[in-house]
Amino acid sequence: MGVFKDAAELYECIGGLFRRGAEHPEMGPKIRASKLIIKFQYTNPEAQLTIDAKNPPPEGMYFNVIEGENDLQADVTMSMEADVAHKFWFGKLNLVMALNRGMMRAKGPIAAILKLLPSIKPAYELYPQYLREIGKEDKIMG
Amino acid sequence: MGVFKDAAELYECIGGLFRRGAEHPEMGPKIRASKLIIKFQYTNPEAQLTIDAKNPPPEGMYFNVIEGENDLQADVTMSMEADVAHKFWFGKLNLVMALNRGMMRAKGPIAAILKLLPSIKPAYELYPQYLREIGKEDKIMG
Amino acid sequence: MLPSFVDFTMRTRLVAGPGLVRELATELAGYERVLVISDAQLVKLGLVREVTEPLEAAGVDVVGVFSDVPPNSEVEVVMAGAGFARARQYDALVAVGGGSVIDTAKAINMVVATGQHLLDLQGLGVLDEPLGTLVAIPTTAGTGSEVTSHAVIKDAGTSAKLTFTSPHLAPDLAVIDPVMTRDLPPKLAASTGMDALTHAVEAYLSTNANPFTDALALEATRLIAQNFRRAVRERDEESRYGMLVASSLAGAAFNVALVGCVHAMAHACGGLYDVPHGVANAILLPWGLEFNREVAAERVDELGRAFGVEDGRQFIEAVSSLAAEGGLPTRLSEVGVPREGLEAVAEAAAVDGAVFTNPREAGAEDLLKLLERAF
Amino acid sequence: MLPSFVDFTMRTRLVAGPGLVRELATELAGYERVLVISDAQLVKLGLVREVTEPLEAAGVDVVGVFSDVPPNSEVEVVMAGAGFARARQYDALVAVGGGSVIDTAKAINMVVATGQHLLDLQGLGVLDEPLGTLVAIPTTAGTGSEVTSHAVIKDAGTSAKLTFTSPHLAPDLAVIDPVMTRDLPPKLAASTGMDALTHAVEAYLSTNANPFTDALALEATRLIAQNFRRAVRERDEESRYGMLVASSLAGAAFNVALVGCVHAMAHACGGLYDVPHGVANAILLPWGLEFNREVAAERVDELGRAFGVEDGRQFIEAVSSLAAEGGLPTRLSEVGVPREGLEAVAEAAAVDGAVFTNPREAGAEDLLKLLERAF
Repeated sequence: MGVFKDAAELYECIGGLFRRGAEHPEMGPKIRASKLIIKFQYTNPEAQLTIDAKNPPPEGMYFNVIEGENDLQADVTMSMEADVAHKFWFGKLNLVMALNRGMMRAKGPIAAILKLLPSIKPAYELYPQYLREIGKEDKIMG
Repeated sequence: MGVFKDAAELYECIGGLFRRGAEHPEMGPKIRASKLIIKFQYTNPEAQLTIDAKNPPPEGMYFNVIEGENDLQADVTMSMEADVAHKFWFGKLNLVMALNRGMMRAKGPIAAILKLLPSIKPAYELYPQYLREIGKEDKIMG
Repeated sequence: MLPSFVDFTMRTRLVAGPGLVRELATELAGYERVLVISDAQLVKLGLVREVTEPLEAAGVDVVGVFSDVPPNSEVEVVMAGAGFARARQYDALVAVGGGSVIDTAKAINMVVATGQHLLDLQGLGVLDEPLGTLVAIPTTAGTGSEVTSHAVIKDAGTSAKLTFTSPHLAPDLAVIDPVMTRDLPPKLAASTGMDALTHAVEAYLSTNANPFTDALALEATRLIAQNFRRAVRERDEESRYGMLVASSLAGAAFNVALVGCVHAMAHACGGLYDVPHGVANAILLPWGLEFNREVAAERVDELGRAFGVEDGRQFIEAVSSLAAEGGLPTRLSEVGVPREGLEAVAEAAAVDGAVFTNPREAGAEDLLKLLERAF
Repeated sequence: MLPSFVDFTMRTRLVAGPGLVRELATELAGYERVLVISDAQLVKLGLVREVTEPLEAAGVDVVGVFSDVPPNSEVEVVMAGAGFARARQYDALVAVGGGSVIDTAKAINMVVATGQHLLDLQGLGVLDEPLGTLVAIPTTAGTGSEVTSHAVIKDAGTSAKLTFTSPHLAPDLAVIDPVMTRDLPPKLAASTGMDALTHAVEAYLSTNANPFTDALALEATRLIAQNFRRAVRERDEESRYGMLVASSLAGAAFNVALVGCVHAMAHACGGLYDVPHGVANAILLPWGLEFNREVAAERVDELGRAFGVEDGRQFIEAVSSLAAEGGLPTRLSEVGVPREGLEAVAEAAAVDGAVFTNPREAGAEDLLKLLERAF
């Protein structure tokens, strides 16, 4: 079936990547500077991650990463299948094409998201590296 | 507004053309041979003409031309604005294009209608000629 | 010079790519229960499974596979398929097959939505409302039916080919994937490929042509020149992909521009002597081109340039040799049309709908001459 | 080589022909009450009447004309238009105007159908359901908005250009009639024409291009080469018709293929220094072509051949002289962009959506170099 067996595994993998991103000396400040609240709605499994670069972040991080539902008012909401998200974080998915194909839906000012694209490039290397670290080699896409 | 002020005028013009066609030595036998009942539903004004080439025709005619509603079971029903019909009988309307554009709707085996197209060509000369005869020169399209 | 009336649309959303059928669930997001229309051969070859397995893996229910569609579908098959469909709950129809299967699915979709008998739905502009969702996955690269608003179904009783046309007949989604033509036998690849080329050529020469259909027809011609031979002989994925895309381009073109005298004659050969449609087109296309070149020399030249040759004359030769290299018969006498039957073929072709958009007026006598040359 | 993923649709039905607006009632059979969206200038020029009079003569009620759309439409205009629309009963919206008017009508259609504020409808794939019927009648030959699923509306508060994209935004019907551009001033004909050419060129070079969009983009390029000069100078019906059809072809192409770095820079010039979109495109197109030719030489050559010259180099020259002959400025310095502003333009362009489908990766530094050359 899908890449992640449940929401917990998705939070461990993609959520973990986001937390690494929040500590990352390059990506962190750039995302922080956007001051956006971005919600990611996943299906199969159902899950939700929020990047909050508006409110003060915890010590040692440039932004907040929140698992599950919350009452924050998102600037942009991205909805997609969890498998699509997984593929995206390997850099294997053209965001523009994915949006056009309806593989992802974006609610809110897309321009704001596209502006972040160049900043998050390091994540494409970080993700497989991180998966290896946490013993999830089986999820690494060739 | 439209070409015909009411159903009576449409019956006089297009109905009259059909009756001429029913007497025509070339068109008459060919339409007769089709054995079709073709209903024409007009709008603006609302009117209906039926060509019945199935039942025995009156003396001196190759087929029946019936004005108004009737209980005959049509093989093909053509629906169109009266103005479109008027244009068609001057040979100024490509039937295939008119059908594609939705200017005419045809219910029934279209092939049967298309088969008749070559046979009715004389009508395109007959129509303006007939309109002149009955004093309706003003309706002749240049 | 632009035509005084231009008309174009492509209602169907087309997606194409190697391996794309495996991602059908993504394209069908929101749909939960699909009913598949196909034929027995495709089930046997495992091609239906290529579509259904990934769907089921993604949690979409395949509520039934109607696989009784014959090579030239008939009214009764459509009504049986509609019965099969009505007995099941589904939110999308998925047609997996060649033109006959896709046309059958269109017809079933129409019968189910309207509640009417198929025979009462003949015509143009008969449908007022959109039908249910229809996905078409072609397994031949020829008919273009995956993007057209036409369906042809045979009336077994009268042997007549019934025509159904409505914008609402066009599939909502066409999924093009070369995996679906991996088992296509060379002769079928050749004859369906010649059908696609004939669509492109006749759409380009049609009196109904316009800049939209011209563009797509020329691009189809270009792709066919590049891929036909390899798709027939080597059957590699790339060339099969190219032929499928070409076939859809040609379909989108002739859906609006319509066709011409070659199709008129091919329909008649099919109706009277059961000559397969693609084979008849392959035999007749050079003769039709020769005939139409008299009034459309520049356009035939343009087709030639798109095909990669210098002019129209060379194009006609190239078309002839393409069919021959594809292992197809090149004479009507080889495919069961008797000489004494040519007149009847010409008569039938002269009143076929396709002849009305031919660039050169073609009466029964003209067509008889062409048929004699092609005999 | 075909792209590994191909995607195409043209939901809008396009009809085109000289005098066709007079037959709009035929195309709208079944509709009884239409609401028109336009601008004050078009009302004054009598172009709105060209549409409404024949409609009314045919018995269709024109229940209102909302003519408050400015050249670059804004959120508040859309909300006012939606209020105007809600207060009236209508079964189709008819947009008569350039890109701003058509985009406003798309946005009004969306606000009325969803009951939401426009600001809450930004995004991609936000709409689940079809909207009301929308007819677009362009009065410039440039934006292609009559066949696209995009709308751009300015947020006056933040000066941001908001983007709305959904298949449901595409007009149901586009009616192309050269009578509607009869009063187009030469400069506007030139700048909008260069916009159309830029759509065709960038769609053809886009990383998202495919055989469908390629075919339409090349045909648009061909028609622009044939009609641009005459449409600007002689303004005869035939050339204006050609430009309108070319603009729609290019629109259908870039609707799917999207655009590239020229548009990214033009958007930034428009946002920061109010440079009209077509003028910015005209100035920047040769430089963008030069930049992209490094990675797409064959494709630029192909554009040149479609344009009627020998290769890409000649094409770039031809594009430059076309803009100059159209009386357009050829330097950013002539249109109010200060040299010290180029860096900001480059920064904004580097994160504009359009840059992501440019064939050659274009960061802020690359773009700055191009902008300096175009200065």
